[in-house]
Amino acid sequence: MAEMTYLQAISDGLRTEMRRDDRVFVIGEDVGVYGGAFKVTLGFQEEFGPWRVIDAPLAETAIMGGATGAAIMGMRPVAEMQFADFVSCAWDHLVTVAAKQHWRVGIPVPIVLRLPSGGGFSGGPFHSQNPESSFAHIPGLKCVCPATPEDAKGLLISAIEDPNPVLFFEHKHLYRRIKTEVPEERYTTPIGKARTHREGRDISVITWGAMVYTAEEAAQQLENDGVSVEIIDLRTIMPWDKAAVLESARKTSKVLVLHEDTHTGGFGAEIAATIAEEAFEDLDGPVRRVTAPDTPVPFSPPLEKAYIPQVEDVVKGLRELAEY
Amino acid sequence: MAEMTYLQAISDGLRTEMRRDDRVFVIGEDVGVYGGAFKVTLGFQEEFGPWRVIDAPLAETAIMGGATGAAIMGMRPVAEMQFADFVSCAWDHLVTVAAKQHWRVGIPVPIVLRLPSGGGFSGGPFHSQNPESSFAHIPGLKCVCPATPEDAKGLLISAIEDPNPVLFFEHKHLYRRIKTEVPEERYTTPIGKARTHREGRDISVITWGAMVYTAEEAAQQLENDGVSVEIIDLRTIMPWDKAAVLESARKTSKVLVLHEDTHTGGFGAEIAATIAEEAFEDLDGPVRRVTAPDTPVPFSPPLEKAYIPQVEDVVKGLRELAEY
Amino acid sequence: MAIAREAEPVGSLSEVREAGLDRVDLFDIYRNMLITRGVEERGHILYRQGKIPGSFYTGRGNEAAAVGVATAMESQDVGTPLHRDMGVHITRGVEPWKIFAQYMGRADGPTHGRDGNVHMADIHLGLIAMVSHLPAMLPVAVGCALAFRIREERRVAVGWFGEGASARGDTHESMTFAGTRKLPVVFICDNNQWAYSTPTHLEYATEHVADRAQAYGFEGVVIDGTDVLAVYREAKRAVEKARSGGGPTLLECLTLRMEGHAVHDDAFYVPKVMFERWAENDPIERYRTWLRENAEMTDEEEDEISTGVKKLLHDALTRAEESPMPETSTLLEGVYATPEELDTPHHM
Amino acid sequence: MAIAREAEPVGSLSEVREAGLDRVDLFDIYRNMLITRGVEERGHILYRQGKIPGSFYTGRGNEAAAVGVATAMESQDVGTPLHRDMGVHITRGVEPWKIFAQYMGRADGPTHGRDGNVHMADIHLGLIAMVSHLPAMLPVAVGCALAFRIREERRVAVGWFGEGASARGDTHESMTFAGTRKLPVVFICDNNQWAYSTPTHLEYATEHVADRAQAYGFEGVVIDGTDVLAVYREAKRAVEKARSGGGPTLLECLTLRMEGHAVHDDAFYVPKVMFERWAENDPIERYRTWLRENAEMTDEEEDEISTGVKKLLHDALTRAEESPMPETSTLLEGVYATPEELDTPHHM
Ligand SMILES: Cc1ncc(C[n+]2csc(CCOP(=O)(O)OP(=O)(O)O)c2C)c(N)n1
Ligand SMILES: Cc1ncc(C[n+]2csc(CCOP(=O)(O)OP(=O)(O)O)c2C)c(N)n1
Ligand SMILES: [Mg+2]
Ligand SMILES: [Mg+2]
Repeated sequence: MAEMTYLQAISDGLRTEMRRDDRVFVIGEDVGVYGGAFKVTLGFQEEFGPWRVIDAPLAETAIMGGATGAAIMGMRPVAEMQFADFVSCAWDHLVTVAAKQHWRVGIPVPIVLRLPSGGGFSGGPFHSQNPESSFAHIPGLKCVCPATPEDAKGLLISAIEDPNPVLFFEHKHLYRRIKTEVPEERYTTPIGKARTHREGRDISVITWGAMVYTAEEAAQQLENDGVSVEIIDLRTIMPWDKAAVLESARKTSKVLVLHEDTHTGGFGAEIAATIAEEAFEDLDGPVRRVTAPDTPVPFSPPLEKAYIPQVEDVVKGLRELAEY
Repeated sequence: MAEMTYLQAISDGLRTEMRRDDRVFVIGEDVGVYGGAFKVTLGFQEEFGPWRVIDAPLAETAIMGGATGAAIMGMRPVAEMQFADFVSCAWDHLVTVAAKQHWRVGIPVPIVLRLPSGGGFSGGPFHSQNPESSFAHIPGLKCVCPATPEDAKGLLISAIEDPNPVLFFEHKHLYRRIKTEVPEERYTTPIGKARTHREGRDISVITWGAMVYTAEEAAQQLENDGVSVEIIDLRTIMPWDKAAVLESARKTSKVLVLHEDTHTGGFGAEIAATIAEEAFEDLDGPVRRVTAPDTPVPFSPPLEKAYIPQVEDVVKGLRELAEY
Repeated sequence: MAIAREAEPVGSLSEVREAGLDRVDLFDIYRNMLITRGVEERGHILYRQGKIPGSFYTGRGNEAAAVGVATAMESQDVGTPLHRDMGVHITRGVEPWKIFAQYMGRADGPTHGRDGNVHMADIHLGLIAMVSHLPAMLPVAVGCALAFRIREERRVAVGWFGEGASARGDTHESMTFAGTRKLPVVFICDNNQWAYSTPTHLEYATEHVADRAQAYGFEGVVIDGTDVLAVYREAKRAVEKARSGGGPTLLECLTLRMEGHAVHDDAFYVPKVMFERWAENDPIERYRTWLRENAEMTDEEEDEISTGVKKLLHDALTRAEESPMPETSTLLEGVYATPEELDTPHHM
Repeated sequence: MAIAREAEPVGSLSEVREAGLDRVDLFDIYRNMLITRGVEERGHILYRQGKIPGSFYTGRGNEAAAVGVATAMESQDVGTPLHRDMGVHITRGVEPWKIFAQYMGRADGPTHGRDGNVHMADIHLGLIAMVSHLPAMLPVAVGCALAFRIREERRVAVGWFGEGASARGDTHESMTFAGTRKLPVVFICDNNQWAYSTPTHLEYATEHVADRAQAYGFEGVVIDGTDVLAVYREAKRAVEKARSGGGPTLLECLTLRMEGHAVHDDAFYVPKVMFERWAENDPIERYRTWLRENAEMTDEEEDEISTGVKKLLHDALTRAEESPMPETSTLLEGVYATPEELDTPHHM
């Protein structure tokens, strides 16, 4: 084991795979000499050379289409968007080509797309978004949203191994803030399996990414009120671990779904709708959603704080549910 | 009143606005000489000239970006995607520029985007999609999905009047199949107001677009069983008429949400989650969703039939709810 | 003002021999062109018989361009042909009965009824299936070339696009990336002068699409797309240049789309004289005449080929019609690939 | 091989007079360049003081290019300037205190704290706010030009893009559409030789970005972007050509980005000599010398301008710091526009 930040764990997972499998290569803007905007690939070009750590032109469709073509030819590309927000420029490629190629003609497209996402540092409307819900709706794509360094490494390796397009949402606000023990050796964390972040009896919180930590703080406050909160860290939202969520919902009978993306049509709606349908008879209260409001992400700190779900917001939601 | 097909009603609405307001112009691929792939603008270029009915290059971002720029300069562009599926090529422009410009800097972007969508005629994976859910999740965009000729005309005029980007999803399978009386004069149908397509007491179906007709047939079958089905045609899904939906849900206590788009993360999830949360105490059964499965749209007729929700599927869902 | 090089027509047999084609090759090219047209002609009949669901697209007039380019590719090369490029599939060896099955949405088509028309391809023959969105396969072709460059393989990727689709951003990003990295890719513009009903001057403002190659740092060549041997010669040059590290080339094959955009379109917007003029340049007839005049193709040889093609297509139709419709139970399969699939020779 | 025209430097005062600038104009240009740099220098200080949240981007080295182009625009013209183009906002008349308020996320910034940096613009001054996604505003600029063309107004739209962003599809679609329709738009490439850490040869494979103009059917011109008068002269020509129906022009202003990509970036990847060489070409110093040598700018005049600028910026800072943070209650407002807003003079 070694202490690693969330960011270091991602680098470590990527480096591990690149050393193990020379089909793995990295492509993106400024990933080479510069090591990427967040320095995830710092030193990679020295180690692996310019044709395995490729500085791409400012052209997201060329990057993703290039990754797909290379993948079909047997490579294992790991593409980086400089910020998750810019994946909008490769939307067509991902939903039209990459997502549908296997179902249509049986060709696997084993690509990984690393997406530095999320807010919390005044990145403004175009450097803070959480676009996972948009992609989770597209059959053929997988979406991974790790919250811990250990999961980040293990899920990245799983994503590279996976024979499908995997969007790997890494939360920028966790990059350097979260540091824990991470196994030094290679390991995989299964895509599609949730993790019980905290066991509880009275209310379940279903969440992922940076919101796991917000939920944790809220749960601690509720503990003081004598309310025991369970936190399910989904880890991957497509496929999502319906079984684990329903199990927790049936156990506690009350559920709060929490995410940093906006409310309407966010992936929380899918989770809430599914729980409300499939655990209908087990619920002692309505499934609540705590999310960002339906606006772009604001830049100025007080606005951003009002936008991103805060511990108080979750506490409030949990108290309401507890009293229901 | 005049008998008009759904398609004629759209043409009529558009022509009405172009005659009334010379800021309105049409831009898209083959909309001029050819009159558009579905002939919605047939004869328009003769009447309005080549600079108000503009044959654009095969370049969806140029079309939509061009519409936005022209709108900011005071025009009222109505852009056409040849098929709704191709809007994926303008995704970035719509979600990044058009959706956020007003909230960020107070500039309205009054554009309308006509999107021939939906399946039912072996169009295959790229000529049959219903991408409304993807856009309904983006704050700043409006999404309209008329089911009747009357609503198609009235909502199109409302969309053109609206100071925001409005995505106008017109269902191709209704174009020539549905023909009803439509007022010949100009009128508007409010964006954001649902229509009670059929009154009922026992179960509510919430739906839109071509599925309204599927629901109607299913409701007729249920009537024979003595079950009275109410059908709410949402008409617009962003903003969606939560009040009307909740009212119907509270009245019948049982709800089925029906759409032609795929299941996971479809807009039905938002509706179901909202009903389950806000009408929790009024429900006598779980909110059921009947949707397409999570696959691309298949080409071959038996597969397509298995994909698109059929009357039998709705009947089955309704019977289960009735017996719940 | 044209910037691209304008390719000379091919004249003599000796010239062709130099370009690497023997008499058998020349006849194969002829056969492939006949099969290509034959498949599409029979497609029209099937469509009129109500056996093809949805719409129906063909590439009449583009047989020489498609077959010419595909003939210049080696078996280890790969490509992303489009809806006018049936000749590429035929030349690479796809069996016509599978194409008919695809047209009719049957279980034995390459997509098992999931997709239609020419939205198919056999990866084992080095072809990757197109999507409708044009030209979304160009970046994929460039990605194939990227893999070859990374692995230092002597392989080439060929990416097709229409002159209409040249207006889209994907074309630009693909050529920019390929040009800056000198990737082993050849871009083929099927310039059939119409994008649905839109004429070329509304799609690009240069004389030729190939004039744009210079903007990406490589050569552009305009070729008479009805001259299969000229197409072959230029494609061969470009493919071998790419193979030997010389980077991309843009070849523009000029033809006329000899039918409507799809079967429902009567092409009223295309001037009649245009059809008449180009009908005189029918690529198959032109090549047949050349073979008679330059390669001494005899009546018997010609007859053998055309009889063979007719029989092939007849048998193919019969076999395709025997293919069942897909089972609806298969609909949900294969949205995601399984790990085992990566171990199959799909991935080359 | 360069294809674009390479613009001559501007020499004498008479030449400048011909281009339409009198002595007051010349001093205004100088003042605008000083304000531009001053705003960004003070921005750096604010950033170090912890008063600017998030990141911070400036356009040091680009003052001449931005001010030169903006000076060539008429008041009825419009544009979509980018993150290196502060000089455009200044020249069009935005008040510096609002920019500081924007930097600091205050309620009185043009976006009221909703967006940061130069993600702002005053539509009343004919400017449309940029988004981060590059170059997503180019199609919008083309759309403005389209409106002018439809209404037959003698107005011009100016769209900016970086040499890095030239690789994206939006650049291509914009130029294709504008070129085929001869729309009244001028494309300005801020070529500062780096796209973040990426050098130009990985973004395009021609000598100049302007070499690409030909591929879209219009002229490309490369200009020394440190020569404000040359930029002005070429921009004026291009703007007036567009205004009189001559269609688009692509002007490439060659500079060096004199700082890191943003404040966090020390630009270790830029060769030191490159900075040294371009520091000798500082656009402001270059123009000051020209004014002294050619326009007889006196010590007093120079002093008056620089003192005025200092005071302006000092007052602006004070006023901006007095601006409150936005009320959180405002967050939900304005996601959608109301019909009344369309009746305001926003829409021009
Ligand atoms: C991105 C995109 N937009 C629109 C269409 C609809 N469409 C299908 S073919 C076509 C014209 C294509 O013209 P061209 O590229 O010249 O190819 P051709 O069909 O003439 O071979 C159009 C507009 C499409 N397939 N893809
Ligand atoms: C579509 C898109 N992808 C990535 C980025 C991230 N990014 C911000 S600036 C930049 C470099 C831009 O280079 P250039 O166009 O030359 O402009 P410059 O910053 O040098 O003025 C990058 C990659 C972006 N803003 N937009
Ligand atoms: Mg064409
Ligand atoms: Mg730059």
